[in-house]
Amino acid sequence: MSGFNKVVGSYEEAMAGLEDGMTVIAGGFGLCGIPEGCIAQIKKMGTKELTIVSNNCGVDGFGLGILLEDKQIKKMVSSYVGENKLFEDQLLAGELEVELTPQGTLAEKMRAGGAGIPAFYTATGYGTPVGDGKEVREFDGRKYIMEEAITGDFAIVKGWKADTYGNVIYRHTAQNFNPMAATAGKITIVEVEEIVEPGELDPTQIHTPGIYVDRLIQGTFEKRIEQRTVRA
Amino acid sequence: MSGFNKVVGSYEEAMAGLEDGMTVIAGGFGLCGIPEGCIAQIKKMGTKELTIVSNNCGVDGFGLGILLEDKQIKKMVSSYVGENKLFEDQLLAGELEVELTPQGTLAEKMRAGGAGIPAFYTATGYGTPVGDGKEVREFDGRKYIMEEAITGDFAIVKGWKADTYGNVIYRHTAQNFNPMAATAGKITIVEVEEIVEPGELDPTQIHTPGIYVDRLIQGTFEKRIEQRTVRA
Amino acid sequence: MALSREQLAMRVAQELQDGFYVNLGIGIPTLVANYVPEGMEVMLQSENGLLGMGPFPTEEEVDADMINAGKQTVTTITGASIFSSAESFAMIRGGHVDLTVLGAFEVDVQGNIASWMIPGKLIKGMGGAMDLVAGADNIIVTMTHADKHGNSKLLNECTLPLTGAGCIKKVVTDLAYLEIEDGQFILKERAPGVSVEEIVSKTGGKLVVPDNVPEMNV
Amino acid sequence: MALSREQLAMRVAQELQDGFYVNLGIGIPTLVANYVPEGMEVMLQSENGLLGMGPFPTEEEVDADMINAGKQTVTTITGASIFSSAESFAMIRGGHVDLTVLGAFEVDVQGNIASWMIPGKLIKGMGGAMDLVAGADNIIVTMTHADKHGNSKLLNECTLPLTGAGCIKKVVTDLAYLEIEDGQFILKERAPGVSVEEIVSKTGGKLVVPDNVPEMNV
Repeated sequence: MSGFNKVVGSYEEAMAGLEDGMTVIAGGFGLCGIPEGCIAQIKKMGTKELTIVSNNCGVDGFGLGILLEDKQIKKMVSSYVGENKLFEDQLLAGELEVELTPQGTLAEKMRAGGAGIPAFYTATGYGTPVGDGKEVREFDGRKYIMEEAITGDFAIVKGWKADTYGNVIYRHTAQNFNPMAATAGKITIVEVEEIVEPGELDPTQIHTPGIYVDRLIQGTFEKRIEQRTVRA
Repeated sequence: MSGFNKVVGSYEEAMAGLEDGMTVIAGGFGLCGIPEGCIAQIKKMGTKELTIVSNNCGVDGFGLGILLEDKQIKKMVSSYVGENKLFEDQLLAGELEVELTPQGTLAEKMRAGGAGIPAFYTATGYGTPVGDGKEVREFDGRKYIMEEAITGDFAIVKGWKADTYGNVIYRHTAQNFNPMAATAGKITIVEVEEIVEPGELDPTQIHTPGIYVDRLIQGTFEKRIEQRTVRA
Repeated sequence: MALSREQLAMRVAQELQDGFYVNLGIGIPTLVANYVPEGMEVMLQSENGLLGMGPFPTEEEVDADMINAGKQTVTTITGASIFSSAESFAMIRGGHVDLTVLGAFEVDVQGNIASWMIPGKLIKGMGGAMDLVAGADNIIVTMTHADKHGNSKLLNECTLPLTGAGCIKKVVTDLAYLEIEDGQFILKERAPGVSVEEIVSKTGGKLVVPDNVPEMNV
Repeated sequence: MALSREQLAMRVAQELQDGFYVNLGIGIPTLVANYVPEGMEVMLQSENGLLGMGPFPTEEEVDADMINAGKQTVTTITGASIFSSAESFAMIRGGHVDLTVLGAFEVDVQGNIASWMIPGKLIKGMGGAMDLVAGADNIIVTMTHADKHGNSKLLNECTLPLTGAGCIKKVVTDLAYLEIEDGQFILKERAPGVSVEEIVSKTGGKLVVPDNVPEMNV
């Protein structure tokens, strides 16, 4: 019996079961803290008609952007897109659907999906195109719109360190959307820079408890920088 | 200018502004991780007609239970009460109102209050007395009830360590309701066992960022144990 | 013979699977932890905010800051994680706990459960029970088949205020293991030495008795 | 003379207070960080999940895992905290940020703001802007008073799709500082050397001009 050991030996195994038409929730913000290996594996598998829920869609040739090359993405749910020419082309050609969602609402929709909250109210987007067609409700004299949770068939997540039980910690701002993504997948895959033994991480300092993690893999990461800004 | 230094020198200063009829959200679970000093100060101040939002109401002579002695509490919002005789007496005498709220819903109501989410849906309590009078709504074929957020005039919180900026970490399961309580007070007071300098806590390991904290005080804690269970 | 508390826990423990995250309620459910099959690993969730609960501490290990949902002092196992109650109930409500075991006053053929409130008696509150029954797909209720007055606790319709509606599918009593399906109890196993007739006579709700009702293995 | 970008930032910086947690948008708002008054401490929130943003890193300090909401490499100041985007927007949505500064295409007398979408142009998305305007009590919009064609950006009703409804109370443009109250702009200050007449002629929305409109101090 393997108990709580979530470690798998290959990305093939990590992404096994992904099928055409599925929804994949991806952690990451811009190119920071993105599950590079899982994305590469999806490209390799050639899975099509995917709905991808991620704050951004990478850039040309890196991150989720590589899934555009073979038109694997049917729909993106994001707060900010279009850092890549290919995205723009496919969008304008009607080959790609985009559901723009405010960043905080997107984060909360993922959290809600993982937390058994089917819907919540937020003032964000009220009176804007985002609120069109959504229920409006007043609380304490202010108007809010109802937003529904998001869950995915798969969630792909980039951590820093994890123990073999799938307890994960994130590094710096590479945390971003990853903890919520991890909770919202029917199958959650976490790739990390280092796998350690249970007991090596402080129990009170774990960002994602192993209960959310189905498969864990150690990867190597390019960590491309989108906007390298330095001071003298 | 004092910048982000949240440290106050006395519990008088910490609880300044608390008035009769206010709502106080208190962290803690049972007697674990309770803001002992703030509670003692409320007793000392003699503030009346308080609504207290806390998972439990302490025991006779300790924790929130001491606020019953002078009938300072008008209403408790809790998931489990009655570990104290005085509570029972006042409840049966109609001197105390209780709003029983499922534990997870209570935690989520506090979080929502701090996070600008006025209401959310949960399956918890549907079809039970908790759902009476609440809106029922179906999502994906399942029924949920709408629950509204809770905020307080004050939140009183027990941390382990904090830096002077009010960045807090909790110890073991003394975390419990404290992080959510900290977000949901108009004025949030945190008492801790140790105050350290900014920079001494790892930025990625802070449970409650200082933005939620208005006043910080170092206390001493009895930490009474409710159920001492040991093995040979 | 009716099962003892320990035997009830043993029978429930047979529903465990390797790698399960499990929440055990107070009372008999807690005893289940003592009967995890050899070589199998399960991790206990405590709803105050702990995944990976260990045994009670030794005198030296007792720590007021380390308690379980029953407010008892506990320890953690290697690989545990500790978090806020909001995170804990996100786990529970979100259906991430593999198995929840809890007691009840009554269960009915619709899968309703009543476990927290007896009108006329002082109400202490539901604690996390409503979240647990609403959140879990896989719940086992363990209780005596009848109350001390001999009244069945397995009914066509709960008489007490509910803890959750339509969420119970499995019940282990001191007399039988039953499943709930299509508005009826299905008798799956008898306690050793307990007759089908006795179970039938003590079951208030609609009961289906298959041709063959094996004895439990406890 | 119309204010320069730097002067706009300087004027906005006068709204800072000691101990403020501040979220600065991309562009001119970012420059505000350069004009924090001597001896005053403010802490910058970056909505991807950072409170206590520091300056850009040195070449040696550059770290791909440490970026701001503009995806630029940054550093942290002493006493910073780093958290998830859900926590970050809980802060923002919950009204815990003391001041938010952002740019806009248009603002109107109802406090509506349009800043993210121009129909006919490719839409990139709102990012965190809708959350920021909905969450903050205290928002300053900073922008040019008119667009490059000379059309006023201060209107009776925004023509572009909104970012937020009824949430803006303060606007700093290159010509003036205005407040929004009861469905009208109130001219509070003029840029040095800019006449009230010029401001009136370039303001599309209903404008109240008090008897005395002092010059800004920049």
